Amino acid sequence: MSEGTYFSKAELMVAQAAREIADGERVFVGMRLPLIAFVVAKRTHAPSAVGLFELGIVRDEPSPELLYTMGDTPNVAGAVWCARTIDLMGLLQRGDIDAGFIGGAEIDRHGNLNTTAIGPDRMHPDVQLPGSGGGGDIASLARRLIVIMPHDRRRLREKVDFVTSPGYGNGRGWRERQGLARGGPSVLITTLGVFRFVDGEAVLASFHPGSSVERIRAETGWDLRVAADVRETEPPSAEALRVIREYDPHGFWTRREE
Amino acid sequence: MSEGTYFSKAELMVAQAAREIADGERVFVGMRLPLIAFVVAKRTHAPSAVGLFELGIVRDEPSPELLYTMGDTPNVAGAVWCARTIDLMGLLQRGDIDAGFIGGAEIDRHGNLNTTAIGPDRMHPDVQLPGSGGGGDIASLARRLIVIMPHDRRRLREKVDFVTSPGYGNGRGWRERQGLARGGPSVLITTLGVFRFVDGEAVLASFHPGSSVERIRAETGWDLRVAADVRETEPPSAEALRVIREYDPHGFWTRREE
Amino acid sequence: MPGKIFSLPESVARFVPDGSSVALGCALEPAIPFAFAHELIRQGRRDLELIGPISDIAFDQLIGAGCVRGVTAAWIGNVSAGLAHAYRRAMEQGVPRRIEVHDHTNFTIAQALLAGALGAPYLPTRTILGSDIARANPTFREATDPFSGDRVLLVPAIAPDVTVIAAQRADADGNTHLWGPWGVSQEAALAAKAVIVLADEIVERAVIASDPNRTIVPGTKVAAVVHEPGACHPSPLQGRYRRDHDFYREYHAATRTAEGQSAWLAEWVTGVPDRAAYLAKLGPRWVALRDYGRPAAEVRY
Amino acid sequence: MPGKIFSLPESVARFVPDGSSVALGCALEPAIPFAFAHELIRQGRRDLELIGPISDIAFDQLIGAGCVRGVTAAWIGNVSAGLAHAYRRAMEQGVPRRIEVHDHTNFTIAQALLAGALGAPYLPTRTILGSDIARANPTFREATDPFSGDRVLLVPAIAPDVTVIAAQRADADGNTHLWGPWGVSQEAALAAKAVIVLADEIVERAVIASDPNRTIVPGTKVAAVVHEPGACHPSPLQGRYRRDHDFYREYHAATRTAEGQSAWLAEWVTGVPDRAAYLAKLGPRWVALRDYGRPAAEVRY
Repeated sequence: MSEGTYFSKAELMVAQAAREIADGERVFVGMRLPLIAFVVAKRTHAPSAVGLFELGIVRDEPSPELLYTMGDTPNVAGAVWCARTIDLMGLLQRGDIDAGFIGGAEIDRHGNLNTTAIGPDRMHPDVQLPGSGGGGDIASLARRLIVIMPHDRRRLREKVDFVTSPGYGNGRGWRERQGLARGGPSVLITTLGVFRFVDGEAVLASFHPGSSVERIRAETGWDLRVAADVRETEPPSAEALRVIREYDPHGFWTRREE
Repeated sequence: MSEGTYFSKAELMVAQAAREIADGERVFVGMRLPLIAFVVAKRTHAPSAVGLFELGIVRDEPSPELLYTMGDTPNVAGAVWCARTIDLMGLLQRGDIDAGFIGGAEIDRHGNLNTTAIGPDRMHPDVQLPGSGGGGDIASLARRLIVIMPHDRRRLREKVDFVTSPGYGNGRGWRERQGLARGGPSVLITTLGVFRFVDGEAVLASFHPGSSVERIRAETGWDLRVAADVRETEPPSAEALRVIREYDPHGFWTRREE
Repeated sequence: MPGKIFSLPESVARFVPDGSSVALGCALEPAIPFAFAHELIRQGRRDLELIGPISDIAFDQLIGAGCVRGVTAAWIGNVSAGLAHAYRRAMEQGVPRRIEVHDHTNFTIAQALLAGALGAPYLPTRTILGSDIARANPTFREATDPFSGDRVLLVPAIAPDVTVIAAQRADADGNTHLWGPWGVSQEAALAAKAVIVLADEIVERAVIASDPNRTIVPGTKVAAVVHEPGACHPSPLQGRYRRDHDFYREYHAATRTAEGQSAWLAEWVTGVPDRAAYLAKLGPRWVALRDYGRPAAEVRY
Repeated sequence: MPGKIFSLPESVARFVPDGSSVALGCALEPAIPFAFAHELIRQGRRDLELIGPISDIAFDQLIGAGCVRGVTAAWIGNVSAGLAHAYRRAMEQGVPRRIEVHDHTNFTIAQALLAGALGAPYLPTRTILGSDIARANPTFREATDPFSGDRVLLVPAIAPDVTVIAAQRADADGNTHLWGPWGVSQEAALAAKAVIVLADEIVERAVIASDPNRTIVPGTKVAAVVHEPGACHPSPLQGRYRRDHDFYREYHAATRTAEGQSAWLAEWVTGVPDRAAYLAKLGPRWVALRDYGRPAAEVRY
């Protein structure tokens, strides 16, 4: 790719998320950016990854057209398994699923996510959010969790108002004490940078082109930890951008904010 | 039917069992005689009864040909639901099933059945029997239980060696104490007579043509209780015999002992 | 038995009194019986307890119309367009009324309905241990797995008064074929006291019986069969019609205010007498969504 | 991936070491993978733990051949012909060896496998409370339902090392279509560490993907796909061949004694190199069982 090729924040996030999927893995694929990340991974370095959709679909080839929801008819036609939600959730609870994607309205330094409600009283919220869907399950049960979120101080908070999807609770050992058998966030990809989780705590691993450690510190609601080898996030490859733009030609999901 | 029309013991038992099915009922149908009883009921007085087969089949019309097992291909073709065993067992546990049929190697006066093993030590049996199959479940969970068995002293015992399928335990109130939500045997149809259960105990209601209270007493391993209005079992109607012989033309199940 | 065939208004009038618990939208994003939700609104049902995993905008419409006392769900929003405004107004401002929420996840609600279908009192799970959902929903209990000593969450059974299933075809007895994702539809149907089927097509019993593995619920569980073509719009029905993505976006934009919500309901629900009129109002837009897809490979029984 | 296609002997050699726990016959009377049981016998497998609801005579043959250490089952017999002689000899006389039995019912084994498929530690049930099965099987526990205070039986999860599924068709990745009764097949497959599929026909992926609701197990759970036509005889496979009732009767008559059992195994199992030879030995009798049935009504995706 030539220097200076334009890409959107969403395209960068998708390309980064795609790198988190290894070949042959079984991945719980959400909608929007994670779905497109799965498409990119499949068509680049992970041709035998398998995508599982919580409503009850397994695909070894991405749907041929852009999806607005996982239940769109093109996602069903050509699937290899169309089943029940509980069949897929059973695989997840068994530990058969390598990775899952989720997003959230709020996240804290330990990777706990809130998608339920903003405010101190869940039953009388300041802002009512949609809720868990399968997010709480994926966060609890997948072998590892990939989180994708917009980055600002009101979203990356010292403490979230409600833990919909458990991360590492208050730190190392918490998941085991709760009875969560495995998992936890491995990476948080935001609009500004990439965090890895070390001992149950988010550590900034890279800042996106155009962003910086200082900007991220200013936009993060907790005392930022920064990796010794922090560096700029690798830009999307030309191949990844080609796949993204082929799959989402009008930029419905990947060029929204531009 | 003219007096003296010949019928086998099995035909009499089938006709009696068919009378136990009311129209519109949902019935867990076993194989052999109960299956044919279901066919007779459907084609005579219970046209809208529904038959459920524990391997995962629901039929509102009997299979067009004689079955040797419930999984025979003619029992699947033309079914209205072909599902999983647990779907059917779920209906049973919910209390959605009106009646179930089972047989057994041994039964006691409280309707407890043994189909597991003869002898004092189940792990070193004198005679190893096949086991419960779904019998224990039907006896535990159907709204009422219809039992069909050959009649002799070694089978109708004071106490069975092993309770595979719980009846009334040691009598009234036992099922409730165990946590069994409902059910229990309503009738025991043998090769010699018909018993009804009163307060959790078998009471002879009728003796088949050719049998007698005294013969039944001699062939029963417990102290026989006899209903005040004991009488001869009603013979099969001409219509029932016609259906039985149409469905089992070679008498594979209904004229075995002749 | 033609005794099970009802019109949509009759099925609501007869089987869904005020205060009923109603599961619908159980296939998640597809096959949502919007026609049924709209008829509940037209008949002015009150104090309903809604049960379903994500519901897309069907629950939002019922909440906005004031039909709902409580919701047992994993997610209430607009899948392709964002938050659910009527749900927000109800929770944040009590407009048009306060509702009681029992938070679930997709897995816990699936387990609750499966327990209901199995006649089991509860299912034990390891999901959402330590989360605030586990604490906020008072129907859950934490317990110790006696086999391993591990912590487990016990999810109690849910048995809806009525489960509504939209499907491609059913016979007059209610034996129903549904293809495409089942989500939690089968558990919800088997767990229910009564099932109402909205069939895109009513077929002879022989069609159903030619392929009994395709049956999602047998007639013996079904109280009413309604012939209601196009019942799921704007959600899709596999092999019949696609999802109307724009409709969700338009609903989102139109319902930002309570007044907008009322106007939307007046236009699309109370302002049309029935589903046929609704589809006619959609006009060529509806026709353009029809998609009969490709045939499944042959199977012989 | 042609990497998942194995011959029957390879599939046994590679995925079923001595001492494995093996679930088979999970559709109950139909679709029993007799070919697989016979190959286990030919390769002299020892100390197997068999898991299955009723097994018809497949478990009896494996027990008679001395392959079996233990059985977890609801019923072991000959469905249309009577008792299972080899099982009787093993339990009554320790011939050819003692086996350990864990008694189940069809419902409890279904629940144990469903718990395995769900990754749940156990399922609670009301069945067989007060029975001697509940007492004789030490893996069960009685407990109190904390919601109601009622007694419940806790059935712990079973996760077989290998589940063997016989089906009409699969693709080379192991995506498998099975129609006819599923029994406990799907739970057993999803609960297993590895699944081996015996497919009557290997098809292109597009055939499977044309009808994904027909899939009983996705390729991602499958370790080996074996192309083995006629694998289920004498049990039936819907739309392919009927049940050979006489064969069960003949087996029953031939195996009354240990010598008779050995002679039967020598004739029908160790005396034939593979399934093709077995079917050839059946000759016209096999041809007469073929039955392609009637087509299912069209479905479009």
